[in-house]
Amino acid sequence: MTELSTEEKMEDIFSEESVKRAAQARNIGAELSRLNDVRGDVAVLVADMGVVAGEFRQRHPTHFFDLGIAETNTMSVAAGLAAEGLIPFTMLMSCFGMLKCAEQIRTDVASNHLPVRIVARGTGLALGFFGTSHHTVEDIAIARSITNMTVVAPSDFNAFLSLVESTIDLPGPVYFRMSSGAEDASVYDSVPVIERGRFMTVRPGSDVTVIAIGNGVVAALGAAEVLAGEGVSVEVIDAAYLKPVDEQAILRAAEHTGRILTVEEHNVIGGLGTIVAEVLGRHRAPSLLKIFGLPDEDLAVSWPAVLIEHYGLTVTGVLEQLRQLLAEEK
Amino acid sequence: MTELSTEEKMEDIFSEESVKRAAQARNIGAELSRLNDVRGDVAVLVADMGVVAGEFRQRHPTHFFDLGIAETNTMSVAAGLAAEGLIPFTMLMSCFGMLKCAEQIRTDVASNHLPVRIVARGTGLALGFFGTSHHTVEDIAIARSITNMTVVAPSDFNAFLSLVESTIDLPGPVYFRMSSGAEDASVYDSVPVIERGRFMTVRPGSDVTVIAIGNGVVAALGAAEVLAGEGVSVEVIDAAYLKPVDEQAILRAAEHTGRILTVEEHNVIGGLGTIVAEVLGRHRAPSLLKIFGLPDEDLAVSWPAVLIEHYGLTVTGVLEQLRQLLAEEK
Amino acid sequence: MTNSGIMTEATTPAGSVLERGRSATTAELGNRAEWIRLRTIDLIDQAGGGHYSSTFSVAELYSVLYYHTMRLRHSEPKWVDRDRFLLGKGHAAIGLWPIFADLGFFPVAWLDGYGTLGSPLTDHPNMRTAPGTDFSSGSLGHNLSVGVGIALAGRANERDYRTFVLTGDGEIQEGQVWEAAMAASHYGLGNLVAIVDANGYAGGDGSTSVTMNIEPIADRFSAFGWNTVEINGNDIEEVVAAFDELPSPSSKIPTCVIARTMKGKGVKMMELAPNAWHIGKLLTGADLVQARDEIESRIR
Amino acid sequence: MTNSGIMTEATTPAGSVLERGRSATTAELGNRAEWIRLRTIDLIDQAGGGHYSSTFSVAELYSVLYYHTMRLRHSEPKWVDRDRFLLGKGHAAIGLWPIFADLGFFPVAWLDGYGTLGSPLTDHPNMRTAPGTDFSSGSLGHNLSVGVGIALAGRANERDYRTFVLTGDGEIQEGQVWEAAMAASHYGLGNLVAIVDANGYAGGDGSTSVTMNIEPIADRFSAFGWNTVEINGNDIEEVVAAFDELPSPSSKIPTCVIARTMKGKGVKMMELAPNAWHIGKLLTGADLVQARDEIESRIR
Ligand SMILES: Cc1ncc(C[n+]2csc(CCOP(=O)(O)OP(=O)(O)O)c2C)c(N)n1
Ligand SMILES: Cc1ncc(C[n+]2csc(CCOP(=O)(O)OP(=O)(O)O)c2C)c(N)n1
Ligand SMILES: [Mg+2]
Ligand SMILES: [Mg+2]
Repeated sequence: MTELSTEEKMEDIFSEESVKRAAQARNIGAELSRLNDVRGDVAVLVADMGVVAGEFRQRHPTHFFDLGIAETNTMSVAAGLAAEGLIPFTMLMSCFGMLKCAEQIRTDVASNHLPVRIVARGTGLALGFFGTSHHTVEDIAIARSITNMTVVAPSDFNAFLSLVESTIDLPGPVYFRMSSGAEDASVYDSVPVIERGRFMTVRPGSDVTVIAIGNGVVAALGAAEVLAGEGVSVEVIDAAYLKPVDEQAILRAAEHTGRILTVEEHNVIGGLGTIVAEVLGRHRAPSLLKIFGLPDEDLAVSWPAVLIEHYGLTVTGVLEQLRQLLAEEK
Repeated sequence: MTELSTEEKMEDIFSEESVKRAAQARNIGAELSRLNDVRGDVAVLVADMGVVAGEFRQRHPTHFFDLGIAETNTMSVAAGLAAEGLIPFTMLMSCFGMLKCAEQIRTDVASNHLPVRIVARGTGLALGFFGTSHHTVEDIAIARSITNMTVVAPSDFNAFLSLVESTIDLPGPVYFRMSSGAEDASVYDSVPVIERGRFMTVRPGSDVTVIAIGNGVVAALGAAEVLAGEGVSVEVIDAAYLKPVDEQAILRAAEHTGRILTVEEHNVIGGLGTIVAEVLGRHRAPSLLKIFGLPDEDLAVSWPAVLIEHYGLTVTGVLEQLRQLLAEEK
Repeated sequence: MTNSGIMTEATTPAGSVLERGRSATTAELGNRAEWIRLRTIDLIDQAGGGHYSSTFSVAELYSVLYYHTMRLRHSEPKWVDRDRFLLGKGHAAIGLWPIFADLGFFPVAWLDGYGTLGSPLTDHPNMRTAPGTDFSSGSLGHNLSVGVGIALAGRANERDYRTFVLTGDGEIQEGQVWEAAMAASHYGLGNLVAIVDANGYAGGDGSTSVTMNIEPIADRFSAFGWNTVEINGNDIEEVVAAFDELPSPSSKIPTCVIARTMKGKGVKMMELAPNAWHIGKLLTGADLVQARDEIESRIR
Repeated sequence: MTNSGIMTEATTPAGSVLERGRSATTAELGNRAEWIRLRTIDLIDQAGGGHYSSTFSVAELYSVLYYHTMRLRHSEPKWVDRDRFLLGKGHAAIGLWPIFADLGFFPVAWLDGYGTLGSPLTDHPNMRTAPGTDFSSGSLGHNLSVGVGIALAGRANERDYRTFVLTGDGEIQEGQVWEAAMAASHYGLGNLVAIVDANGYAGGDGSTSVTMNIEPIADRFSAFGWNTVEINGNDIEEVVAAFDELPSPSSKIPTCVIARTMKGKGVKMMELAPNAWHIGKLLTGADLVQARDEIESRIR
């Protein structure tokens, strides 16, 4: 394992580094500020730690609400704001978002088709230094089981921008599953067009398909590059939409390469792997399938980068999974 | 649709009828009382509406706790009791169980491997008269995504007894997904032996397999009987264990009949259908598969019996699904 | 039944503004409360189930709010300047449906479908199907939070509507209520009014002092930064006075009206066994006649 | 570093009972508190991150609880009659690890692994891995509920242990805390003690009076049926007195100790900017030296 410097370790979402990044142009608060300049109906809610809202706080104080360490209230307050015509973005630590507020989200927000946006920062292992309580590895399972919910997983900031803007007028709620990379990785050079319910093919290929979300997309692209050097052609798909899901893209991959690897920072039960397996199963579309994510067991606790290495959600890790999958007999 | 009498309509879990049933021997409170007579370490917790605990309240007052209308507290209090060596059974209205307390269940109970038993009464549409807030159609999705959780779905009271007793010494938590039938349907003549992680074949058959939970098992048995009269042999499987799940049974059905119908009172996303599809997909086990459950859309509100008919989770409804499945080409 | 003897908005022209504090006699408002009880009995009978005792405790509150206190516009349930009303204890919605029909929020004929599949009017209120419902409820403890959101939106949108949230007294056992209470005073929401229906019982078979104590309610809200007023919530005059004296919506402290009521008020057998009548029992035969007689005898 | 000048249990024979209210001088307990601060700095430095200011505000509380107030048994962290301690504000667990090692709950050498993958000692405490941890935490607001369960179990199992739960003052913004508070007084849990670390700040960059007001804390707990005591939580003598005067565990009213503290107490630069030091900053270079010097200078 690579030895990390203190600075690298500290690059979690609360670090000074991150706050500095947040002071720059390309950050969520700035984007939402711009959006509200144009629309006037955007609100931002936080549950303590208002710094995550960046400049929105200062620029739009009448539309910014810190509800303190009270996540369920925050979600229901957002529902009330939405009922009055606002588009509230709740910016929560992901571990206290979907899991802690599942009922408020279902009952107050989703059942009423209200346009609350849930921006869940630090999903997967990104807050893993703090302890098991801070892992967020069940949220996709919950979110997709809730009727009327749109579930998206931006793999970089450009994808996030695209998804915020393309869903802004959607009458129902949207769950943004933010990996740490959603704020600083680089998958798209510019803001892509992501159609509702569509995956994005970020690298064409013909021997094997990786369907990934979040940080997994970058890892997959790296692995694909390595394998390209060995003459293996890897297709990489960014599963930006988890609900509605792109069934056609999955079936196409099954048909096209017949070897699918899914990569996600979520429990292997209930997330992207489950979705892909389910689509294959429902459509009698036999394909080799390897589900790679976090094991359904007590997860380790450490700095995010250490955990990502530990669980192999890296270029090397994905590469190894791909080699295994390529070695399997069709 | 059958016209229901007022008495029939009122047979929900709060009705006088139900309270009367609860006063009889074969009810949860009485069973837990008996269990505590023997063990002394059983506790029962409710969040208001203590009547559901039946005679346990009177017989074991030092081990009975009403925490008022405060479900999250109830769950964490149970965790505290469990940490001190008790086996707490939380008896909650299902809609305020897994969904409302997901975080407390994951963080306080499951991550700590504590033996809390969550008896979720009135899952699916059973409380549907009260409104959309009272439907419980996401709970399996949530429960199975939580590490260390055992998830069972008793199809009748004998199955419930079997599952309570066989899991009583399990160190981790158990989620009992109680359909209304779990308290009064009749699938097993006596208390069956249900091994951990095993489905139960309740009717052998060779043309088509129904894998069902809860009330779906009774409906499937009825439909199988009708089809038997037409010379069609229907296998009926009671998916009593949802986690760990009986992969072998699913793969066997795929191989054996190659036509599988799943029946559940849960969103078609994330529940039994998802589990079965996922297993087939993961194992490249192509089988015809029809997932029958509650549509992923705003659900209707009415008396449970009316809703069950409306959504076809009846003998007639399952029969129709089976006929469609039988008509499909392999 | 007819509405004779009971004031009604049924003949008010659609679109008229029903002003705050509009005139209504105590007798008229009292009759209206009894009418709510009678219509509740009718609708429960029709549907085959519902919460009598929880609705009876708030009949006077409903009457005063909708026929005297709140600013509304006839037939325009979504009028942007209306005062908002959220029913935290949504299981008492059945008493609102006849009122909403009377106020022209939907056709009276809709009441005939109550209890049937597809009816827009349900046991707990659904804002998407039942016009006049300012927010859905069903899970106790959410609506004060939602009310905070609606009141905050009032401030952000510079509108002077009031937001009323009626909670049960069992409902305030939910911690989310206290998160909301904390936020309301923190944000200075003088445009928010919580009404606690303090009928002394939740769903358990003992009073809340036995199942989970909630007293002293006034001290709890006041420690959380609220003005509190304690009244007999089944006394029209006290209810009218309490709402007439509410501070201006532009003021900075939210108000909690603790309405001491009887669960099952107005029907002796229910007053005596409020929780046997919480859910699961139906008035039939002689009991039904007796209950209706008792209520009708009070109409002046 | 060594423990010179600081009382220690390291030489106490394993299995000895450490009685409630055992003798310790103010100086000894004060030194212990400073030692906790120093060891916290060491461990954060070692791991590369952690919550200084949240730990510093409770150093005196930790010292008094573990070296004077609580009944414990050396080297037997699971002794059934021990007083329980739950750290609701689990992000201050780093200050407990040196104490637990000193009490023989695990080998001192375990501290060397703090911050590395697989270490049983983590930023928030995990009861399954770190002996001495009576319950895990991480999600603010849960532990008072868990403490209610543990206290109820004490009653059911007829044991006279006390259960202490230390919460943050931001933590009590969570509604679940109030559900637990309500239940504790309802069930007459005189064996339960809540300690609120009232350091005036949560994780936001303003004080809680700006981000989400929680005052008056004492009135809130007292309206929820608790005894309350308000002390300077960084003053050893006041802390000792408050805990010495706790009512008997068999009494019927839970006690809330509101400990007024400074977030970052003991290191000036943190006292002045408590929230810049909540998470995300590391002491390095001259700052590190300065901080250690300040703390060491107070050891008597
Ligand atoms: C979160 C939640 N838990 C439980 C219930 C079930 N329930 C419906 S009514 C009721 C009792 C409510 O008591 P209270 O708030 O005092 O209202 P009342 O009927 O006395 O007016 C309960 C527990 C619910 N609707 N929501
Ligand atoms: C439920 C929950 N929400 C948010 C957080 C993130 N968080 C960690 S510490 C903290 C601030 C805590 O403030 P306080 O309780 O006053 O403790 P202090 O650090 O001041 O001692 C927050 C919001 C959390 N751990 N749990
Ligand atoms: Mg009540
Ligand atoms: Mg604090």
